[in-house]
Amino acid sequence: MLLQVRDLSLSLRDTENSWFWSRGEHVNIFNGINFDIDLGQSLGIVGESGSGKTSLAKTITRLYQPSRGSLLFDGVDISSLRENELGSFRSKVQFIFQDALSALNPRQTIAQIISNTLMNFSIETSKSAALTHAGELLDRVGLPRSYLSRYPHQLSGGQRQRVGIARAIAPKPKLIVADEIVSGLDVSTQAQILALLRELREDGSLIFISHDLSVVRVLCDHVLVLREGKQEELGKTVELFDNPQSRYTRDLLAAIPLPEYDPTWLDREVERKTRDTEECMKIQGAVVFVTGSNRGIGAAFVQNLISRGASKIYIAARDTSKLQNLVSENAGKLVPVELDITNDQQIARAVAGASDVNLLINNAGVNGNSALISANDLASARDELDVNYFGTLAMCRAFAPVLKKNGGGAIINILSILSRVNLPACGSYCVSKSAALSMTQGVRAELAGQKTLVVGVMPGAVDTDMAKSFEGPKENPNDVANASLDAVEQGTEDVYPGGMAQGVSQGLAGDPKAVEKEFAAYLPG
Amino acid sequence: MPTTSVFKISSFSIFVIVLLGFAALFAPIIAPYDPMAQDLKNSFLPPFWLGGTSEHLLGTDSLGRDLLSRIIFGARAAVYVSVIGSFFAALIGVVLGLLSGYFGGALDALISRLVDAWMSFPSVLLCIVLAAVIGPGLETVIVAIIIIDWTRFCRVVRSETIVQKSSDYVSAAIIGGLSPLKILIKEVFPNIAPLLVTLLTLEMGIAIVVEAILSFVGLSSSHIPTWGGLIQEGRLYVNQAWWLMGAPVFCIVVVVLAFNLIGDSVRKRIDPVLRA
Amino acid sequence: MFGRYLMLRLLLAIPTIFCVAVIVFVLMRIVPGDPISMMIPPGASPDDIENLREIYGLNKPVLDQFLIWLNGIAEGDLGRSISLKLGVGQLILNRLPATLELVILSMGIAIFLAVTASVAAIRYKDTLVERVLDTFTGVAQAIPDFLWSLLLLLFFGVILPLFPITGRLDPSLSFDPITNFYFFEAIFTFRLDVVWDLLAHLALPSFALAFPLAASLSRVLRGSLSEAMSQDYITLAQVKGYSRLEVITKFALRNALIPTITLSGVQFAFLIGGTVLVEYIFSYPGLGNLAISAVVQRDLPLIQGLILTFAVMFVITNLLIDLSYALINPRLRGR
Amino acid sequence: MKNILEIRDLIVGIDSIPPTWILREANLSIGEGQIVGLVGESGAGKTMVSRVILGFTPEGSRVFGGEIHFCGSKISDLNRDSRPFLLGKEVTYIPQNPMTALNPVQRINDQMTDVLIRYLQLKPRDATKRAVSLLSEVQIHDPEKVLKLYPHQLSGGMRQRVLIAIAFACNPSLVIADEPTTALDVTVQKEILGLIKRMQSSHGTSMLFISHDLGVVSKICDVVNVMYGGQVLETQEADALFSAPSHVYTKALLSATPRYDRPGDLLEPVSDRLVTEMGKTILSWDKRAEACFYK
Repeated sequence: MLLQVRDLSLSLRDTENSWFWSRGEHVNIFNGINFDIDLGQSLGIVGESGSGKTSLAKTITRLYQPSRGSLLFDGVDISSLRENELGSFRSKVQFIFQDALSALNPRQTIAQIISNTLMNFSIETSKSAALTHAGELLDRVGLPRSYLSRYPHQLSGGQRQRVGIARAIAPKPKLIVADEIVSGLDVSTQAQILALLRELREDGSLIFISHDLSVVRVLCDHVLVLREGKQEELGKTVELFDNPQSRYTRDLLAAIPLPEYDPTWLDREVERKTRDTEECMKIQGAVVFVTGSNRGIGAAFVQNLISRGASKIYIAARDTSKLQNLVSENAGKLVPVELDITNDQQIARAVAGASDVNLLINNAGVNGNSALISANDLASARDELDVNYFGTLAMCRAFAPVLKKNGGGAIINILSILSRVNLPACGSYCVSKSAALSMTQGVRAELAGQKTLVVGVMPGAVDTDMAKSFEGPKENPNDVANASLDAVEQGTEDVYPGGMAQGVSQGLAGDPKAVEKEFAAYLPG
Repeated sequence: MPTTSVFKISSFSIFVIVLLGFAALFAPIIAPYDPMAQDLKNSFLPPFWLGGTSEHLLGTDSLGRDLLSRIIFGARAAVYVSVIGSFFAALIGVVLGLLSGYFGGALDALISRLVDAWMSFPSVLLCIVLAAVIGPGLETVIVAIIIIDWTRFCRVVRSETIVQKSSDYVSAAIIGGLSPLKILIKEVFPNIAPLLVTLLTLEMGIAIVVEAILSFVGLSSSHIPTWGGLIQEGRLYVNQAWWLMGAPVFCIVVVVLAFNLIGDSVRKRIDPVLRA
Repeated sequence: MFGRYLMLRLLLAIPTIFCVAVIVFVLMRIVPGDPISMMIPPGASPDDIENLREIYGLNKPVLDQFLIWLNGIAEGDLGRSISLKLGVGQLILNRLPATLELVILSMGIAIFLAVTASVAAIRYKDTLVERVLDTFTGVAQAIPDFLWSLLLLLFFGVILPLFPITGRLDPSLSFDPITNFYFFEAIFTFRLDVVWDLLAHLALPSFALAFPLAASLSRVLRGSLSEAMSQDYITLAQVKGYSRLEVITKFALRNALIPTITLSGVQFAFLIGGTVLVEYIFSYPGLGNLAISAVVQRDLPLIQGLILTFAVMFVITNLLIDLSYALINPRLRGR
Repeated sequence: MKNILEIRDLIVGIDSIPPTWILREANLSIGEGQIVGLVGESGAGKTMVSRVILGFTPEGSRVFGGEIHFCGSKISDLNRDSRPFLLGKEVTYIPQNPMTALNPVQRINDQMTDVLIRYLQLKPRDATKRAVSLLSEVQIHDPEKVLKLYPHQLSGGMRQRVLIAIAFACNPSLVIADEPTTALDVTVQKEILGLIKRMQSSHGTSMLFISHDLGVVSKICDVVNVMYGGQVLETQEADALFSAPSHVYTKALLSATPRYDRPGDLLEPVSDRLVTEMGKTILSWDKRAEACFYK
């Protein structure tokens, strides 16, 4: 793998609102970006203005230092290296700038600009050799050699961009990051530059930043869609364009006017939009039933639901005594329910007393942290299957008619990323979650007819009591709850909150065997 | 920015500055009289076109000293002060401005606070107080110019460095593997240089005025003739012999204008971007 | 937000003034010459000198002297002038109104000249008018107020004796003001002859101060005006059917003033520094004139007091400029 | 159908020796109630057409030949004081960049009502009332509040809505929109395009829609003109133009435009041969023109 990006985040100080004593608050530019890029691949990063795409490009090339996450280039984490330690990285990764005029030093000729780069990286040692080499580079980007003696301001926009490309390919980099490099150009010039890039792409990897999905389609084999600093969707170009998973990507595509006559296009959006907003439920005003709400992710759900304005929340737990404080603080909004989801009578009672629910959150679960063969007995395995699979299924079965009556609504099943790959250290837990994942898919299909959205949430390790013994990066339960509720509002079916989950999911999409091998290393004990 | 000034011809200013340099270098040779030699019988002679004699082209002062010779020797003091003063003020200001603007951080905070404190006070008064503290003399004037005017360079160079630093070509140089010091010297500095040349020529003019101001209030050397000193003497007799003040004022005005014009045209000539 | 901003500016001004006070105090103590030696008659005994030192507190350690001085300031006592044998506070208060009148008039002239010149130059772009204005601005900016004073004095005071070249008011006029704000008082008491004479005395120094300021203001204002004129909202105003002059004055000017104030705010404050020399040249009885004689006489308490006054004026001017900036810029006002 | 505006063989150039030609015998007509598109790459002369109509031509430019008719009356020179219509009332303009097109120091109310007061002689209070209804027409919620705001407090899409409201304020007979959505994100662009179309049809206004984006033009225009080198190469109804372009240049442009529904290898850059050929045609026109106007 040439470049692995994990949970990459950047926040900068808001200098505009800074005061004498405070240097401005941190503003999130982007958050939790995950992708891989192999040698020879090209990735398009697409987003609207303010999505943080240029900042992401500058962080990948380490013009900015990320505030969180890792950047593995050729297996070395370069995210926190200092400028003087970046030496070999600098020659392997090159950047092409959006504004070609400002990226070329106005006081240097094209020859100086290109040969400076060649000499810095010791590709050429003598000036005359560098000059000849610069001439060859101009040939490659389709500029006459006579342009060597010109200054940047004497060239046209397209020609400047070609010089930028020549400079970028000069050290024969493994990765080129191109930031909106065709956005200011005319269609015909743009097509020429794109053709040039397609040709050069074969020599190395390319990350191509653009606001224009059409341009990305021309160049890239993978696409990452960014929205307000968050990774909205990542996939192979063909699949993403033919069958976009996220609603936002669908919106973006639908908003692009193709050059063909289509008198209904302008009105179409309005129709679709209103239908969509009807389709997706709002948390505000929703009546929610949360299991396992006394701690961990469940407690985070309750807090988030309150702050998002849910009108009524049934908070269920095996032991409701600890919930009294919370209930009295939010009088009238919270209804405590004593519930063990393995107990059918309690479930029946709960459903009878909660006929207004339109969002069910199946959060309750257990983890015995035991292996499959080396465990003493099958108690843990049975218990986990009982709660995590049968209990959750029972809840879905019980509440499905209620949801139908209330207009469809949604179910959130809290699974785990371990539902998709087995971690031997807690092998039986993974089995139960895997069953629950399969169950989620089946329930989703069965309930599609009554317009119930079934969301499967697959986080990595979450910072709760359950994962106390796990040492390693953990997600904040709040983030998990937030991502899940976002998914309900946006109509997303599968949620991978956090860097670890996204990384695993992506790994599984690329090479499932490798992921399995990686997890197999974590044996019990 | 207005660029259509009627004074486009820089040959005027070059002539003035060459003349000034010539007068300063060869003052003892070209001056018709000893500037300190008194001739009380021939005091207050008017210039030749106002009825004076051709022996004293610009007339004589209250002690009968030849005004032309005094002005030629005054040019010497002016050039001495302005060249040395501006050079060191520029040196200090540019180095601090470049470092402060490019590296930022604590160094920048320190330097820019210092500049702010310096600028938050009327420079003329500070100059006068400073000169009074050090005691009269040409060297005093030079020191005063350096201490007051380094901020002028520092401030401009710092803000220009910050502008240049944020442009993409500096990022491109980082990507191109250049070390920060090399970027500062090879990429950023050449882009600031034209501005610097302009600042430096302007500063020469300013230094000459500062010298005049200090000698006008009696804080420069009283042993050799200076233009400011001549103005001060002239001010006393302005109602009897206005040319005593008029001649040195004329000289300073012409020189200051010349430096201004040359600053402008040098900038336009050096800058390949402006030339296009 | 805006109130907080103002408070902050005021608070920040205090350490600036304090710093200036410290610097001045320390500077004046390292003077090689002894101020006392200038005050004593020839042949005075060492006891007499010691006596005087005692009176002016010059025999105490520097830190003590500084604390005494600070304490005095807090009580409104700036000490006693050595050369004039009067209270420093009294001296400054007597002279301050004259300087303020000069400063306000000069700033007014400068703003008027700058706005008129810039609007005219933009209105008559690419004509002879613009080029003539260019030349004037260039010359006015190149020549500092010190030289303008001398030039104006020579041409309009001596060669063409149109204006008086010394003083503030002709002593032959019988005018017995209650305050030292002669100009304002004369206006309120309808002494038009006095107003006229005051204006005649003020004319040369105030124009000398105003010219360079007007030129640098007008350079910046013209730059930002012509930039504003190329903005899309100006095109829109033109397409709405407004005439060129209307577009400049109604749409471009206010926008152009915002960068102008930021870029040239400090120039206004510099004008205060300029009064020192201009007053000295025209023997105008203001603070600047007093300052130079204090420096020449090595009158420590007076210099300290004056510098402090100048620093305060400087800070207040800056504050007023910030205020006007905030008033004119909706982005700041909206907060 | 009656034409609101007709441009016949218009030749405009910068008056130097030899002249720099900007429009080379350009022809254009805008029918009543139509949206007429003008597409071309930079330097094609699109903006010059709008400027000639509005009377904002660059310094030194001159009409060398051709005619412009507005509602039957001839516009003979470039001076905007001699337009046969009231600028800002009968002919209005939607600018390209909404972020900079509103005066930053004036409230929205003042910027909207000034034309109403000036041209419809409304009292300020009535003008504000009319502004409120205009803002709700462009789908701005809470128009009373928006009127009290300054431009920097509005998003780009909101500002463009305000500008559209200003353009339609006095029921103009012709609106010139110069790349009105180029500076916007695609999703906002779609909303704004829909809005322009609705405003145009409900006010029965004619419109000249200038853009470099073939996609945008295909969606909003009734008739499309393709420009290159100061000439209108092709004029067709939108459906005909995009299904069967007749000029080689139009075809080349269409196949050089990247499309998200087509794989990348289908993209064809404009061939060098076509570029040289078109250059030659322009050069020979210039020679003829020089011979004609500078003999």
